[in-house]
Amino acid sequence: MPREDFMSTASVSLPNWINYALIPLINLMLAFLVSGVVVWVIGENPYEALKLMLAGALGRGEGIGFTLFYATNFIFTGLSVAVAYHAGLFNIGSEGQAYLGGLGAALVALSLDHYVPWYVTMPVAVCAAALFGAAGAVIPAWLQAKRNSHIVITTIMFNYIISSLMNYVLVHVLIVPGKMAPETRTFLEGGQLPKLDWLMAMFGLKLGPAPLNVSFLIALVMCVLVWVLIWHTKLGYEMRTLGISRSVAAYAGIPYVKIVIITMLISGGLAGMMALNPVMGASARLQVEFVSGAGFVGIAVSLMGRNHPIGIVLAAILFGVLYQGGAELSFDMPTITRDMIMVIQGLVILFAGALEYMFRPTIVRIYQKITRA
Amino acid sequence: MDYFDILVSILGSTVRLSIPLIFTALAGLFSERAGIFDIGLEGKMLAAAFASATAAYLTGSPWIGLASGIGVSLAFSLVHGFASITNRGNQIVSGVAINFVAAGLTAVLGHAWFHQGGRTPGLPADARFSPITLPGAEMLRDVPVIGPLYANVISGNNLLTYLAFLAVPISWWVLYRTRFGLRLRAVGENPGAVDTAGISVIWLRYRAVMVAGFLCGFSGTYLAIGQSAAFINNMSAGKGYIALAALIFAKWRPVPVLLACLLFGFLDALANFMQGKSIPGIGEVPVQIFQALPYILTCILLAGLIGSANPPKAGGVPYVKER
Amino acid sequence: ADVKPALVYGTGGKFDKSFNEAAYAGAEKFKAETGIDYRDFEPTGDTQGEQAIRNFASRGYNPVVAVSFAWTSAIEKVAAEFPDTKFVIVDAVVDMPNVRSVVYKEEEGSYLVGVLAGMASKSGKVGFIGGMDIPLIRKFECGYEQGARAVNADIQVFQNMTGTTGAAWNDPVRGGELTKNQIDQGADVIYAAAGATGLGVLQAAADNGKLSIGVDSNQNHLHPGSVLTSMVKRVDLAVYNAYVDTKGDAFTSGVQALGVKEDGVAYALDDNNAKLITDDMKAAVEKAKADIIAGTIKVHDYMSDNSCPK
Amino acid sequence: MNEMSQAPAIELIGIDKKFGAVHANKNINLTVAKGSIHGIIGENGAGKSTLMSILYGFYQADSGVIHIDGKPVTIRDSQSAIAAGIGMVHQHFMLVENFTVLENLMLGAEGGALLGKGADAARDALKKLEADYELEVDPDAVVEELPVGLQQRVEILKAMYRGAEILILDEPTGVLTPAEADHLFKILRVLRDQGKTVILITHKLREIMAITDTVSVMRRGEIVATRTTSETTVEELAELMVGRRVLLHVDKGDSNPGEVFLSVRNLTVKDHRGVTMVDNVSFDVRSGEILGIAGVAGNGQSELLEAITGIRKPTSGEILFCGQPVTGFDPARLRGLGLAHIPEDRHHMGLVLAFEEAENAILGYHRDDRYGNGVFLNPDMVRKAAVDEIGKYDIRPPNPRLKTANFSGGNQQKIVVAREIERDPKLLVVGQPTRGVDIGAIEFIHRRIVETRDAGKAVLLVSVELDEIRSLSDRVLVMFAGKIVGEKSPETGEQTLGLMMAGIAA
Ligand SMILES: Nc1ncnc2c1ncn2[C@@H]1O[C@H](COP(=O)(O)OP(=O)(O)OP(=O)(O)O)[C@@H](O)[C@H]1O
Ligand SMILES: Nc1ncnc2c1ncn2[C@@H]1O[C@H](COP(=O)(O)OP(=O)(O)OP(=O)(O)O)[C@@H](O)[C@H]1O
Ligand SMILES: [Mg+2]
Ligand SMILES: [Mg+2]
Repeated sequence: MPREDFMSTASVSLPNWINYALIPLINLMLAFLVSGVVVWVIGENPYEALKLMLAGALGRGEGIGFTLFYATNFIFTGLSVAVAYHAGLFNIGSEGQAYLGGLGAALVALSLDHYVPWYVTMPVAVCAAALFGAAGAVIPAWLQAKRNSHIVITTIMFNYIISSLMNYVLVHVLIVPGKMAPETRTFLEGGQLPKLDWLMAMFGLKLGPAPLNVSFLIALVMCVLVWVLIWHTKLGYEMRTLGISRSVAAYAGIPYVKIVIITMLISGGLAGMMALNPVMGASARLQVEFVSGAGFVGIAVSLMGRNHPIGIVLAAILFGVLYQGGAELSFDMPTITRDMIMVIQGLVILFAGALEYMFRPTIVRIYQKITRA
Repeated sequence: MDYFDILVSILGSTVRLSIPLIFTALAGLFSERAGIFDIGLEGKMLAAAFASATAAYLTGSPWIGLASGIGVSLAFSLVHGFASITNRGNQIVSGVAINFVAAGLTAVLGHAWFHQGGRTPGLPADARFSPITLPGAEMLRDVPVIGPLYANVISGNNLLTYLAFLAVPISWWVLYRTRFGLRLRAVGENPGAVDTAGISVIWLRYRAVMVAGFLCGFSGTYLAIGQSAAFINNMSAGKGYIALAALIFAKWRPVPVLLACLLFGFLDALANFMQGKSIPGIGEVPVQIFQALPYILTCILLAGLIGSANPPKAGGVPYVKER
Repeated sequence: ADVKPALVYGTGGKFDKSFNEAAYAGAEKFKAETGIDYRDFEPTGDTQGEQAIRNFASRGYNPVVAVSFAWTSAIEKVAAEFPDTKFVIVDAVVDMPNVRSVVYKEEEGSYLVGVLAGMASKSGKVGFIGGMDIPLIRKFECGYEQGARAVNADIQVFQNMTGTTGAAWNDPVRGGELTKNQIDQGADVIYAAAGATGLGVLQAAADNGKLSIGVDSNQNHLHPGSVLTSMVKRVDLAVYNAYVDTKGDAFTSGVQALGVKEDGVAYALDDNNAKLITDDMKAAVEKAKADIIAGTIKVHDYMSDNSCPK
Repeated sequence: MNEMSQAPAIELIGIDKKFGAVHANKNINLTVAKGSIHGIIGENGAGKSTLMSILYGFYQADSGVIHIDGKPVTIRDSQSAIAAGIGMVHQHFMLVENFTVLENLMLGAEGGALLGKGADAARDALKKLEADYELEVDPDAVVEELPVGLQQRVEILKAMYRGAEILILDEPTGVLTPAEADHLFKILRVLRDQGKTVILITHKLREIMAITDTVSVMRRGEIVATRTTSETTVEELAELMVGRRVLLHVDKGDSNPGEVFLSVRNLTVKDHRGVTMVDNVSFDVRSGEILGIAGVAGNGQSELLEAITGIRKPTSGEILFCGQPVTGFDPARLRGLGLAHIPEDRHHMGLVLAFEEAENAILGYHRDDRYGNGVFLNPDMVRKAAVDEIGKYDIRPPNPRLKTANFSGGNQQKIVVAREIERDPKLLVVGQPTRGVDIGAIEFIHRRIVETRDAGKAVLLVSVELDEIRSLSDRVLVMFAGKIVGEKSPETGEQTLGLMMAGIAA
C-alpha cells in the first residue's frame, strides 16, 4: 500500500455501517485467520477446531450458559475500559480493580450470608464491589489528575500492587485455617447469587451446571446506565469533551481533576462489579487470581465494541464464545490448550486496535469507486 | 553466617536478577527515546526466551539459541513497528496485543511440541550459557572483603551477564556519541525536525524499534538458557513491566537505567532472602511488601515526589505530516 | 466391570518429571497391562480443572482420577452432580460416598531422605525449598527436618517457600535463586518439594557442585551424581489402583493414607545415586524405614496440629 | 554571463496538491530568478506553506514538475531538496528543543557516523557564519531556553550550514519585533547580494514592499498574479489577495463608555516553566467600549486572556468583574456571571471537532437547564437551540448534526462567535476573532462585535493584526514582554504603534 494513499484517504468519512460493522468484522476475520494458521502449525485442522469451538460454546444450553457467564465478566471490564476511554484515559488496571472488587463482594457475603437471603446481600455486595474496585483506581486517578503521571503506567503498577495486597489478605487473613488453597470459606446461600435457570428455560434450554447467574442481568443494567451516562448526561458530555481535548475542556470550564477522578472511580467501580460474577455467582468464595485476565480482555472487548455498550455486549459474547468454546476445544483437541484464546485475544487487539486503519485506505477506494459509479 | 556473607549472597543474587531488567530496560530506552512507547517489552522477552530455549534444545548450541531469541524478538518488534510506525496505530494497544500474543503463543506451541505443561525440556550444560569463573576467583576467595565480592558477585556469572553490563556504556556511547544516537534522540523529541533535516523518520524509528527487539532477545535468552535451563510458561512474570518502571525511574537515561535495574534486582533478592525471616523489632515482613515495592516506588516517582520524569516529547504520538 | 478411565493432572503439566509424571506412569502401566486406553487432560489453569472433570463425568468416564489438591472443590461439586461415577482425588480428602481420597504420609518419606541428607552433609547445614506455602508442603519440610535431626542433633535446616500462589509450583528461576541463597549460607544438601520449581533447585545445586533431593517421581537421573536421592510418592499407585479396583468391582471410597508401610512413599536408590549413598547411610535409612513400619519411630505430621517440633 | 546562469533558480510547473477534500494547490506555475528575493502573499489557508513544503520535499505534489537552475529535479524528500541546495525556515520551527544549538545544527549534517569530528567542524562553521551574517548565537545554549528570535536564527543557520543556495522563509516575522525583522531583512539582502535566492512568505504587505524584488499572490490554492514589486502598490496586492476591494475600515459610531465591567489590577501570570508572561498589568474595560490590546504574538496576550477567563491561575494581582473580585474563579463560574470568551484558536480551545455542530453550540454552557434537567442532557433540546443560531449567523451547511470538522474554517469560527455572543454576556473577551476567516465572514464578525458594544456590553479584544485593532477598538493598549507599554487612541499611526510593540517607544 503506497504511503500517499494512507494520507489522502484519512479525511474521507465513511458511512457508519462500514466504520462500525464492516471494518471490525474484517479485522476480526483476520485475527481468526492468523489464529487458524497457528492451529495448523501445531498440526491440527483449523476448520475442525472452529467447529468444535462453536459447538462447545453454542451447541447446548450448558455451553451457552458458560459462554454468557464469561461474557458477563467481559461486559463489566469492557464497560470499565470504555468509560475511561471516553474521557481519554486508558485504564489498563481493570484487572487489579476487579480483583480488589472481589474483596468487597466477599467481605459482604461473608458477613451477611448467615443472616439474610441473597437479595438482601446482593445490593450491598454490588455497592461494596464497586466501592472496592473504585478504590483500586483512585490513586492512579489522583496521580493522573494532580501529578500528571501517565495513567497507563500507574494502572499497570497498581495491578501488581493490588495483586500483592490481595495475596497477602488471602494467605494471611481470609484463608480457612488448615486448608491448602488460599481462599475464603464457601459462602452460604445468603451470599450466593442465584443462577439463571429460568432465563434459559424461557428459550427452552437447560442451564445445567453452567454458572450463569444474576450478575449477567446486573451487567446488562450497567450497559444501559453507561449509555445514559455517556450520551445523555452532562457529566458524560464533559467526559467526552475532555477525552477529545484537554484544552477545549479547560476553556469550557470542565474541571480536569474532578472529571478524571470521577471517571476513574466509575471505571474502577464497573471493574469491581465484575467480581460479583465469579466470586458470588460461580465459586461462592474468593480465590487467588480469580480475575485471571478478564480485565485485560476488557481492553479487547472495548476496542472491538468501539466503546459503545451495544458493541461491548456483542464483543463480550464473542469473547465468551472464545473462552467457553476454547475450553471445550482444548478438551477434545488436547494439543490446543486454552492459551490459544490468549493468542486470538492478542490478535484481535492487534488488528482491531493497533492496526484498525490498515484496510481503511483500500476500503475508502473501493467505496469511492462504488459510490461514484 | 555474618552480615558480610549475607550481603555478598544478596549482591550475587542482585546481579543475577538484574540482568534481564537491564537488557529490557535498555531496549525500552532505545524505543522510547525514538518516540515509540513499548509496553510490549514483556512479550518480546517471553517470546525470545521460548525461542532460545527451543532452539538451544534442538541444536544443543546456546549461540543458536541466542540467535533465535533475537530473531523472534526482532520479528515481534517489527510487528510493533508496522502497527505503530507504518500504520500509526496506538502504540500502547499494539504493545498490549504483543504481550498477549507472546504469552499465548509460547504456551500453545510449547505445549503442543513438548507436552510438558508449556515447558521446554531441560537443557544440558553445554546448550546453555554456563557460569564463567574469572581468573583468580578461587585464589582470591579468602582475601577479606574483596575476595568474596570478587569470587561470588563479580566472578561466576555467565557471558550474558557481562554483556549486559557492557551494554550500558555502549548504549550511552551510541546515544550520545554517534550520528544514529543524535538522530534517535531527536526523533523522539521532534520528528518534524528530523524529517526536514532530510532524514527518514520512518526508517529511523524502525531501526530504534529493531534495536529494542535485539536487546529483548538477549534478556529472553538470559532468562531461559542463562539463568535457568528451560523455558517455563510465562517465565518473564512481569519483568518487562518492572524494566519499564526502571526506565521511567531512570528518566530515560542509560547509566541511571543500570542503577534502577540494580535497585529493583536488589529488592527482589532481598525479598527472597527475607522470606520467612524476621527483622528484630519489626517481626516478619510479608514478602508481598517486597514484591510490590518496585511498583510502589515507581508510582511515587511518577507522582513527582522524587523529581519529575519527563518522557520524550513525541513519545506515543504517531508522526503525521498530513491530516 | 466397565472401566472407562480418565485422568486430570495438576497444573504442572503431564511431563513435569515429578508429581504429574508419576500419575501418568500409573495410567500407562494400567494400559500396558490391560490394553484399556484412558483419556487424560492437562489443565493449564485452575478454572479448567473443574470443567475437565465434569466433562469426563458427563461423557461417561469412570473412574475419574484428579491428582492435586487444587481440584478438591471441583470434585466436591462434580461428584455431587454425578453420584454414579467414581472419583479419586489425590492429596486431599473429600468425604463423599463416591469419592476415594488418597493421601500420603509425606512426613515419613521426607524423614527417610532427611536421614540421608543429615548424613551426607559435610557442613552440618541442609536446606529445604518448598513450592507454594501450604500445610502440605510444611508437612514435607517437617518430616525432613526430623529425619536430619535424628542423625545429627546439631544440624541446621534452612527452609524457603517459593511463593503463596499456584505460580510457586512453576518458578524454577526463583527456585534456583533460593537454592543459591541457601548454598551461600552453607547448605550442601537441598531438598526440593516444589513441583516444577524443583527443577531449578536441582539445576542450581548441580551447577554449584552441591547435592539435591528430588521429589514425587524418581528424579535421580536428572543430574546424575548430584541428586542424592528422591522422595518418591507413589501417585502412580493411586491412579493404577483406582483403575484396577474399578475394573475388578473393588472400588472403595473413603480415605487411603499411604505411608512407608504401604510403600506409598519411599526413598529412591538406583544407578544414578548409588555412589552417593554409602553403606552406612544405607544401613541407617533402612533402619529408620523398619522402625517406622514397626511403629518405633513416630514421625510427627505437621498437619495434625499445624506445627513442627523443634 | 553564459546561458546557464540566466536560468531561473526555481521553476515550478503545474504543481497540484490535495489534502483529502481540500485542494491546497491548484496547478501552480511559478518562476523565481536567481539572486532575487521573491515574496509570496495570500490569506490564511491560501496554500502558501503547502507550496513551499512541496518545494522542500516535506510534502509530495500530486502532480507537477520542479526545475532548479534550469534542470528538472525530483524532490522526493527533504534530503533531495537539501541536496538541490534548498533550505527552509518553517512557520512552526523544526528544532529539537532540548538539544543545544550545535546539536540542532548538526542534525542531518553530522559529517560522519561519529559525532566528535563533525561537532568541531560545525562549531568552526558556525563561527564563520556568525561573522559573515551577524548571526551570533551561543552554540552550547539549549534551544528551548532561547527567545524565539534567536531560535529563528538557529533555523537560518541550519539552512546556511547545509549550504543552501535557495532559502525559503515561511512567515518569519510573525514572531519578531519590527527591529528584529529589520535585522533579518538586512541579512536577506546580504544573501541576495551573494547570489542566493530567497523566497519570503508573509502577510505583511509593508514587508513585501520593503524587501522583495518580485511578488506572487495566492488565493484559494492558486497563484492569481505575479508582479515586480516596484511596479505594484499595497492596494493592488490587497485586492488581488482577497479577490475584491478591501474595506480597511469598519463602520461604527462613537463609543459610549459607562461603568467599569472589568477591572484588572497588578496582574502577574507565570507559565508552567515559571517564566513571567504577564507582568504587573492593570487596566479597566467599561460597558459600551471596545478595548483593544495590540502586540506581537507571544508577548503575554494569550496568558492575559487565559487569566481573565479563568483558564489559567494568575500568580498575583486581582481581577474584578462588575466590582466583584473573581480572581481564580474557574471558567464555568465566570460564564455564569456573564463573561463570554471567543478564544484565540478555535481548534485548540473553542471547538471539539469530533462533535456534532449542536454539541459545540452548547460548549461551556452545557450545564444550563435549557439543555436538560438536572444531570441529564437532552439531545433534542440541544439541537433545537443550535438551529436558532445557525439561522441567525448563516452557518453553512445548516445541519446541527454534522460533524464540526466538516465545516469550513469561517463557518467554524461563526459557530464559536454565535455561541458566545448569543448568551447575552456582560463582558465579551475576544482573541484573534478573524484568524483564517475570509473577508465576508470578517465583516460579519466585526459587525457583531461592534453591535455587542453598542448594546452596552464591554468588549476586550486581542489581536495581532494591527489593522483589526485599529478599526475596531475605542482605546488601544500595547503589550510588550508581558507589560502594558502604553495606551493610545486607535487613530495613532501604524509607525508609532509598531515601535511600541517592539518595546522601543512608549
Ligand atoms: N497537513 C495537512 N493536512 C491536511 N490539510 C492541510 C495540511 N496542511 C494544510 N492543509 C490545508 O491546506 C490548505 C492550505 O494550507 P497552507 O498551510 O498551505 O496555507 P497557508 O497559505 O500557508 O496559510 P497560513 O497563512 O495560515 O499559513 C488549508 O485549507 C489547510 O487546512
Ligand atoms: N481538517 C479538515 N478535516 C476535514 N475536512 C476539512 C478540513 N479542513 C477543511 N475541510 C473540508 O474542506 C472544505 C473546505 O475547507 P476550507 O477551510 O478550505 O474552506 P474555505 O473555502 O477556506 O472556507 P472558509 O473561508 O469559510 O474558511 C470544508 O467544507 C471542509 O468540509
Ligand atoms: Mg502557512
Ligand atoms: Mg479557510
